Amino acid sequence: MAAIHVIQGHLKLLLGHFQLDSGEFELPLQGVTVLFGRSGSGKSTLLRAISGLDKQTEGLLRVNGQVWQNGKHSLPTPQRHIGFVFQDAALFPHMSVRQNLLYGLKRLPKAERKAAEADFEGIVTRVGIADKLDRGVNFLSGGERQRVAIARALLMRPKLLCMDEPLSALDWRSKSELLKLIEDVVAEYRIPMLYITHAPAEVERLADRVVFMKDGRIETIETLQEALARPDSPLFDDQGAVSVLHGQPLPSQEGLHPIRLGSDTLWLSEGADTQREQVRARILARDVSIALSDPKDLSVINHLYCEIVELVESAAPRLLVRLQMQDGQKLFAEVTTHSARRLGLQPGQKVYALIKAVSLTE
Amino acid sequence: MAAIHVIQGHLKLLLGHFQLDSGEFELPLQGVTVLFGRSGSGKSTLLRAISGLDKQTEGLLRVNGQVWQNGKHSLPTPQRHIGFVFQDAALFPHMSVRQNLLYGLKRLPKAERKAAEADFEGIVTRVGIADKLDRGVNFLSGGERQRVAIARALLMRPKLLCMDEPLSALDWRSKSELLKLIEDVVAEYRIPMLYITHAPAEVERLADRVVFMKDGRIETIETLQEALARPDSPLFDDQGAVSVLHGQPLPSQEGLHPIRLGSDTLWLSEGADTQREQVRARILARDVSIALSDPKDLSVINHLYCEIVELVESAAPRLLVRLQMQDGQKLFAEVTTHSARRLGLQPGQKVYALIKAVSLTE
Amino acid sequence: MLELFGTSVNLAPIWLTLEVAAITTVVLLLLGTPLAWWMAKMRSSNKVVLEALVALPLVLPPTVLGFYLLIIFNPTGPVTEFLRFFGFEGQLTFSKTGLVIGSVFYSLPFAVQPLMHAFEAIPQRLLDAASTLRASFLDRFFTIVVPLSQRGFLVAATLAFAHTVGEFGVVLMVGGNIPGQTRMVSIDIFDHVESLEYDQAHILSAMMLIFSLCVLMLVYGLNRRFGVKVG
Amino acid sequence: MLELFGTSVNLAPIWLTLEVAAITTVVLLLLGTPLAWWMAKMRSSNKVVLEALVALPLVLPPTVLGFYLLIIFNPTGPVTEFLRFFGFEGQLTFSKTGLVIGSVFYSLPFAVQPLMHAFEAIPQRLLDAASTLRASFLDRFFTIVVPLSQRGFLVAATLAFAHTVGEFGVVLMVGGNIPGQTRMVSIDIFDHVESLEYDQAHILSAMMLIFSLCVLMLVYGLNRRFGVKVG
Amino acid sequence: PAMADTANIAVAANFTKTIEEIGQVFEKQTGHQVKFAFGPTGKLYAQIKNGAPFDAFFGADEKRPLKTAEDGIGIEKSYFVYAQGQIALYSAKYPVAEHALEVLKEAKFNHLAIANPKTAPYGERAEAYLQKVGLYDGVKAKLVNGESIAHAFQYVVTNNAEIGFVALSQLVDPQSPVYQKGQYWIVPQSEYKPINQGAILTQRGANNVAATAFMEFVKTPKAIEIIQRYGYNVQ
Ligand SMILES: Nc1ncnc2c1ncn2[C@@H]1O[C@H](COP(=O)(O)OP(=O)(O)OP(=O)(O)O)[C@@H](O)[C@H]1O
Ligand SMILES: Nc1ncnc2c1ncn2[C@@H]1O[C@H](COP(=O)(O)OP(=O)(O)OP(=O)(O)O)[C@@H](O)[C@H]1O
Ligand SMILES: [Mg+2]
Ligand SMILES: [Mg+2]
Repeated sequence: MAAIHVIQGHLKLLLGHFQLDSGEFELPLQGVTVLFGRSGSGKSTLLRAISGLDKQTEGLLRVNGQVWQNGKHSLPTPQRHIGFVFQDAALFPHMSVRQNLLYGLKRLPKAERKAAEADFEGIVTRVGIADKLDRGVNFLSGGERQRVAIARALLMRPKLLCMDEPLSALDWRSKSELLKLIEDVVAEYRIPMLYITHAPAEVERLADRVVFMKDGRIETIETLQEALARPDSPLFDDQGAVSVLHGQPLPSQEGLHPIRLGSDTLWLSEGADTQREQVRARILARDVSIALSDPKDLSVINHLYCEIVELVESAAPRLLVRLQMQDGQKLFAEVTTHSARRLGLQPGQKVYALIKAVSLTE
Repeated sequence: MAAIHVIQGHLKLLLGHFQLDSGEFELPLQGVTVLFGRSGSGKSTLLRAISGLDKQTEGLLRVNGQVWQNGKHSLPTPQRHIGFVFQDAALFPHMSVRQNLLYGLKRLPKAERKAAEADFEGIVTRVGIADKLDRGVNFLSGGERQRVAIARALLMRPKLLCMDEPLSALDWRSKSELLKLIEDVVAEYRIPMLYITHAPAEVERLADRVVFMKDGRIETIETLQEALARPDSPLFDDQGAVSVLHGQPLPSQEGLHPIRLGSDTLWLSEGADTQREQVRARILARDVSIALSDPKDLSVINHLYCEIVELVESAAPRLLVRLQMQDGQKLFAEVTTHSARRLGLQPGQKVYALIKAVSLTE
Repeated sequence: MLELFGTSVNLAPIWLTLEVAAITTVVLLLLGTPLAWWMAKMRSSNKVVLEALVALPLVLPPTVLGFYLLIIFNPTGPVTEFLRFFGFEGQLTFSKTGLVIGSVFYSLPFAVQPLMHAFEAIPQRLLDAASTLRASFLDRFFTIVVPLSQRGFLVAATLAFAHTVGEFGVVLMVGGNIPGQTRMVSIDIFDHVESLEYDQAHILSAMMLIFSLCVLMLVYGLNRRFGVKVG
Repeated sequence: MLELFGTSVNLAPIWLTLEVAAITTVVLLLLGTPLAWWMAKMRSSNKVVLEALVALPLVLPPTVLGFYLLIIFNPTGPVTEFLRFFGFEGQLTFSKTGLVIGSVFYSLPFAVQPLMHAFEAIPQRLLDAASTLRASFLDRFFTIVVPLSQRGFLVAATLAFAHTVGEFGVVLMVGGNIPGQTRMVSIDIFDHVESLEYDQAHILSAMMLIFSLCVLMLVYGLNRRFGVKVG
Repeated sequence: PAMADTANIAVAANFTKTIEEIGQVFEKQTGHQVKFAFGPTGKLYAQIKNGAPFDAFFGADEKRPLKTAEDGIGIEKSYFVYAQGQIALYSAKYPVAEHALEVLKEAKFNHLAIANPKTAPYGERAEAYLQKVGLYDGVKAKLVNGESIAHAFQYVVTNNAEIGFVALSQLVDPQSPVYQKGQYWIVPQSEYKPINQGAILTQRGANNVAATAFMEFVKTPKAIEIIQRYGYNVQ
């Protein structure tokens, strides 16, 4: 009576002085699950254990009803039908791009191979490496290498896609291009994904749920909304509090790209993909200002009518203001204690949240 | 009649397929000079040529009146009295931190050594590695390694300090700590510095002047103000236009840290060092909004009265508005064309620039 | 027979030497590869013992090694008996088989050490990546490990070959210097010296030297040029 | 003389062997270090030729090498004349000097190759950093290169030592087998075999084997443990 | 001959050329084939003892061929002495032809080469001779030991030793590098125990027609003439 469409288990692995002991866990085999935690907390080790790449793994692992690990007995990696994208791409240096891509294909059973070969053109074009197929992989930039790695994994039509910090070695431009690519790929191919990253921005953009790890254990598993709801979330360590708003993209007007949030409209200067049903807008709390009345002669275009839910002490002299929008979504604003006092902010008060169009990122 | 307090010369170096040919250049031997340019433009090569680390260098180089390079003849690096901080610290792996620090000291002439030894405590404490002196360098974090490398270079009391991307291998937290450290060190020890970085934030924070490099040539040498004045500056490729305002720090009030800009005051939430005469505030254009009247009931605390100098077309649907503050300093604001039309913005108009305290960084 | 500078040189030992060296090299690569892989992946302290054992033929004077091989391989000895059991006929010593076995022992460290170092240098991630691309162990070995270790194989093969060509003690002891069967160049040179035919000795030595120099230069040249960088 | 299992073993050749091997190792390190450094820094295609030349002693049968050394070292020959010029007296052959020179030739590749690889692996930045800290070339060499190449030195020293201990042909040819002066263990074992004193041969061989195994294990063990990671 | 056969014969290295010449004549006369394997006698013995496929063994002394008989490999009754080596004192520098003993007595040379007395009969006889005439202690410090008589000869030829006890056969060979160069003095056979070189047939060779024929052939006048020409005595 093994549950399907879930990964469940309890994995242990001793590496030198480091002990991974995940504890019992269960994850839906659907959408994007991000592993998040400090360096050395065992994220990579857990992902390798799940992939069967470490022979010393022990414990139990069931994926989609199939036993992958039982005590010391483990299903060999080639039979797990997973895809894996490593931080540094791990392309085979003695092969061309095409040979790298075909390496896995050739090892598929015949029926699957046919289907995969039919996908080849599509995926290669989608990932943007169609014109680089015959290059040696040593002549690719870091971003191109990762594209090839992603295509190589996708071509295998894996049942689970694992990515270990696929973007961390890249410069910001390649990073943002590839993030978009991964997002699209997730939406298009609907492959469940386990994704490791240090960057909260990537979590907020991709994650459906977050697995927080610490000292080799899984601390909690939360949905993205839960993870973003608590002001002390580890996701906020870097750039401060962040809100992620879900909305429906609308056709663009006057060069701006509106998205619908219940009865409100949020104007983005960067285009969201209108094909999609839902998009996410990521808003840094420090980019949100609060006005008591609706200001008229201001260049800021997004004025959202909200109610103050709570004032949370943050690092002085700053306060975190939790706002509730008309459609019920939560929004953080960061203001100085000075301003809060001056404006007399308090829970229950109705205010306008001002967000510059340009400070939105999707 | 060689000029003192300048670096002047014309360096050439052929490395495989890459040709460095700096062209004639002259740089004041004072403050921080940043080398900026795309990857592969020859920044590191030029710095190595200036340091005498590449034996095949040719051309002419005079530093502070002394000839460092004349044709193929070059002054050996150990006699140039420079300090060099490499991207990966380049600590000697077989020595403890203390041994690394003393390596150079032991090789100084007696008189200088005495003085340097007297500095030891001070520098080590300043750099924050006093409690790690007896560790092996392999047991340091990336940030700590760079601290040691910086201390090692400072202890030599170099006449010129060269840094090749000293922060690029670090995570954001170590980065910001070390940037502060370098800034302080520059102010305290007044050592002229050549600094390579890819990050505009570092340029804006540290640079007195910028050497823009391209394809092995020096394209232009500009002061930071000049480099930031043109809307198409290469420094803006990453996060869009940026303004750097110079001001005098004032004592903090109500947890906020004001700095004086002529008759205006800018409120920062992060503390600037009040010991310093002058500090820089770095403001992203997209964090600046424009209001026609001075809004009262708004959490934004900085309302600066400005005149619109110019409207610059940027990537649609955005406009770059160049503002002049009352003390004459320039400030960029980024607004949507939609907002600009709605507010009827045009050159000569008096407006208020709104800047959230929290969006300032120093 | 070849006439060179008015001296006739018997080429048979040269061909035999090349043949034995070639076979030895092949055998060494076949045996050395799994051994080197196993050693490269070993973590325990046994590795040290194994490394020392593999290096041992370096220390033993070849004649001593030859003497013991002679005793071990003797037709009524345990090794031969053991092989008999599997249907082996004939004799290990005084035959090409014996020469090859002796040379394999003698040149073992020269093949195993470079291979082991090459294997140790292959990044685990590449093998992991191949695993997730459904390549089995042998599949990974032949499609990833072997191509990426080609430098190691090249060095191992050259050293093994060169060392076998230059071998003397073991060959003389185990082989028995039988013309056309076990008389290799090194012994032939020695014989010429013994029987005062210095001219032949000089010519043979020069031929060996030049040939070896060419082979070595070729290998080191290739090594520099087409070494695939892993990274 | 030592009584072992009722057989008396003359220890003099053992001491001599250790002495010659030790001196040879020292000389090889002294000569091999600059040569290896020079080769490590070489860019041109001459490097290939040099690498091949250094590897050549591998290919030559030691007895052949020994024979040519006899010709070259003879008291009226050019090498001795050359050394005379520098005040050298006496004779190269039949002396420890000759043994050492012969062994140095023979074991050259074993010292130079590991050193060269160790030197090639030292990151240029570390030397650059030392330069900016006012260290001159020799200073950098002894304070950075040498400590970071200790593995290379260890391997070079062991291989050179082991190979000299196991050497036979060159020593036999050049040494003159003078008891107490040039009779090394390998020759001693050989003589015992020749004169049918197999017991002594077995005992000596066993001693050599065990000793060598211990030395090798020690070295490979150290190698794993205190190898400084460069990075 | 009705049945031509091939024999493998192990021969002491010093006898290489002599036996090759005898072999050629033998092959021409009988149609049999003989293949020779050369090497130091001790090594050949070790090989034979460990099953080397030799039909006959021509040693450089008597001891080791006889020992094969003791081991049950050699056939004792086939044993015979096929040659006697002669010792000569050779030098390119000193007048040994006329004044051999004076040269040895003065001992002005740096090195006197002999074969290893422990392993080579030539060396042993040379040493015994020196002791007998009372010169051993005077030259003891200058002795260098070649591993074989050929090796001792190389020392002399390459000038590393100015003087040495070598085999007469090495001097009278027209191909010898010192042929008609320098001076030599043949140590009178009466002064030392004969260097008998013994040959023996092995069990394996007993049924080999070529081997038995060759053993006989070596005793014929034609063979003896060749052996003597190369500087050996025949009883
Ligand atoms: N093969 C190994 N042998 C011994 N210890 C190991 C090994 N691999 C990893 N470790 C240790 O396990 C711990 C967890 O490593 P892991 O790579 O899983 O962390 P991580 O969360 O992925 O960190 P990062 O964010 O830096 O990638 C670290 O302390 C690391 O030193
Ligand atoms: N030793 C060398 N031999 C051959 N080419 C070299 C060598 N060192 C550098 N180059 C080449 O010189 C060019 C400039 O390199 P350099 O390191 O100076 O660039 P950079 O501006 O510092 O780039 P980055 O920002 O990536 O550090 C590059 O194309 C590089 O490939
Ligand atoms: Mg990791
Ligand atoms: Mg660079």
